[in-house]
Amino acid sequence: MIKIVIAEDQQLLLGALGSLLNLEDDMEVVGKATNGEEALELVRTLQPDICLMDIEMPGGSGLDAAEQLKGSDCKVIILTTFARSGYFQRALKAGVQGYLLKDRPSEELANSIRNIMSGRKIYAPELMEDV
Amino acid sequence: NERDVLTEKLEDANKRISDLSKLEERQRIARDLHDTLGQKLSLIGMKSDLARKLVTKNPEQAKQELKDVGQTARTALNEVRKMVSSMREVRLQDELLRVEQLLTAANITLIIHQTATEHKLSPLTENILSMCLREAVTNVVKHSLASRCEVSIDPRFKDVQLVIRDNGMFQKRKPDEVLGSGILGMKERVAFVNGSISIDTENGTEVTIVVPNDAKPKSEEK
Amino acid sequence: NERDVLTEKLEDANKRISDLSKLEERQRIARDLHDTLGQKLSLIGMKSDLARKLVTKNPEQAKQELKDVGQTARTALNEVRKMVSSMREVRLQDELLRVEQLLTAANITLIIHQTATEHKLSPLTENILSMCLREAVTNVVKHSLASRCEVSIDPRFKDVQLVIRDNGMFQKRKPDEVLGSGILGMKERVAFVNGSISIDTENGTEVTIVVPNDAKPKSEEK
Ligand SMILES: Nc1ncnc2c1ncn2[C@@H]1O[C@H](COP(=O)(O)OP(=O)(O)OP(=O)(O)O)[C@@H](O)[C@H]1O
Ligand SMILES: Nc1ncnc2c1ncn2[C@@H]1O[C@H](COP(=O)(O)OP(=O)(O)OP(=O)(O)O)[C@@H](O)[C@H]1O
Ligand SMILES: [K+]
Ligand SMILES: [Mg+2]
Ligand SMILES: [Mg+2]
Ligand SMILES: [Mg+2]
Repeated sequence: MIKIVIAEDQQLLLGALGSLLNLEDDMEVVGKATNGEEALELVRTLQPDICLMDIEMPGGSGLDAAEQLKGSDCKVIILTTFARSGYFQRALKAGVQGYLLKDRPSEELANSIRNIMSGRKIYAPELMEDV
Repeated sequence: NERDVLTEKLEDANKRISDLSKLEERQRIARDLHDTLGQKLSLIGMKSDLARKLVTKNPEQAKQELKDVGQTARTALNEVRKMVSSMREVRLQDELLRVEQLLTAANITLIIHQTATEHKLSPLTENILSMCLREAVTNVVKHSLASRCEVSIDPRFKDVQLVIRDNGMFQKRKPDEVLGSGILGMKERVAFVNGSISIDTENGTEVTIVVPNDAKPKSEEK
Repeated sequence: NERDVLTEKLEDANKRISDLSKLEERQRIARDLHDTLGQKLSLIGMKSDLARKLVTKNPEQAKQELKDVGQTARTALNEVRKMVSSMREVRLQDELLRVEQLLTAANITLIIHQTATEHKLSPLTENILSMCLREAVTNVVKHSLASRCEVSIDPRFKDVQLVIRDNGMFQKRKPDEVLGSGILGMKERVAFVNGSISIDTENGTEVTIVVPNDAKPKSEEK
């Protein structure tokens, strides 16, 4: 079972994403946070395999949290909608394993999570143009 | 010769100003779009996936998710509408009201001839006509000593004609007087969209402007 | 006097060009937005309503409608993404205009050497070069005390060379001074696409950057 923590400030999106991943047989969403600080707390206490992280959240951005998690056992995947100046570079520096689009079909997201679990890194080309 | 060089330099400078201004505006709008629409469209994508998976497993829950999808789409559509309408600017009819107030205050009778029409003017056309209307009427108030001003707006098949006529006296400038910028500004704007402007100063002043209906800046022509 | 009047007129004209260009750009974007997004969002609203009604009556059909909804949302978002990224692409030529303004304001003469070329630079290349250009010129303005700055852009077969040279004096830092982030930032960005950067501080400062023409991040793993 892949244990997942999600951080996303938009409640509706957080709920939908959680339900979608829970529907996958090999995944379990063990915790949901609405900002980076909360996410760090949940990762510490729940020891998930994966933390899915939005970037812009009031009260601790996903990139800040990812930097804190650099080198930990929990793999970090950033989920975002648009490329924004400097974000991709920061994400790379923080050593995240995935930098993905929020709006890909859920099957694709689930597959990316499985691939990342097996050690790969996946970055969405749409998000890399901005430096 | 020197004059040509200067003219060319000026044109270059104008093109630069125009390009930079467009860039600035695009970036401002990009930021807006980013913030409002991105999240909603992602949400719609996710919720419709979720609803699809729930159709058999939990039909009631699926219906609930679908309500959210519909609601989100409608909110997003409203935002797009607001954004679009805030991008459209000065309306000719609003400007007509404004010049009416101006003329009333100056005790000049306004007569409006307007052909009823289904032709919708492009926003840029409306903007340019509004600006010209305001300038021409300001001139009537400032210089003509007229008692009456006629404005006629005639949208035809491919272009719109705007005429501003007064029953006063055109004031010739003395050779040493500096030029005003009003008429020049009208000329520039009208030329910007490949329109034409003529001024008849025989009996009072009559300004006739013709602008394409779907005005496009010249530079877009390829 | 007459010169002042002319200067003021020129400023007026510039402002008008800028306003009209912005307006025109806004209106173009508004039309795009309306056409592409408006329609798709209405479709999503309708299809999600339909799917909700089909959940019990015809679950298979409901699933199909939901596929369409998801697909439509993603297409719309891609369109927004394209629109946004075409809006925020930092073009090297635009950045050149900006640094020109910067140097003019600082009373430093700018000399541009540019090889005409058909090579189209990738957006990433343009972005990185623009950022470096801006930082290097900012340093010239802030630290060099130069009277002249030369920028040369030379797109070659496989890479582009950008040189920023000034005729001032490189300012060595005292050992206890904190390091600036500008040069570091340039190095990082250039390294990111496997380019090279060197700084010669012999006579004034000369920054030479070489970046591959079709820059790709080296860390791309798939
Ligand atoms: N309706 C009019 N009746 C009489 N004279 C006019 C009329 N319109 C323009 N003129 C004459 O033409 C001149 C040029 O007009 P223009 O609008 O270019 O400049 P202005 O009105 O003097 O200054 P500005 O518009 O820059 O405030 C005016 O100064 C005036 O002498
Ligand atoms: N063109 C130049 N002429 C003279 N000195 C320069 C020039 N470019 C850089 N320097 C020197 O190198 C130092 C480091 O530059 P750098 O851009 O990294 O930092 P900064 O400009 O001081 O700060 P920041 O980049 O964060 O704005 C500068 O502080 C300055 O002393
Ligand atoms: K599960
Ligand atoms: Mg967010
Ligand atoms: Mg005037
Ligand atoms: Mg600097």
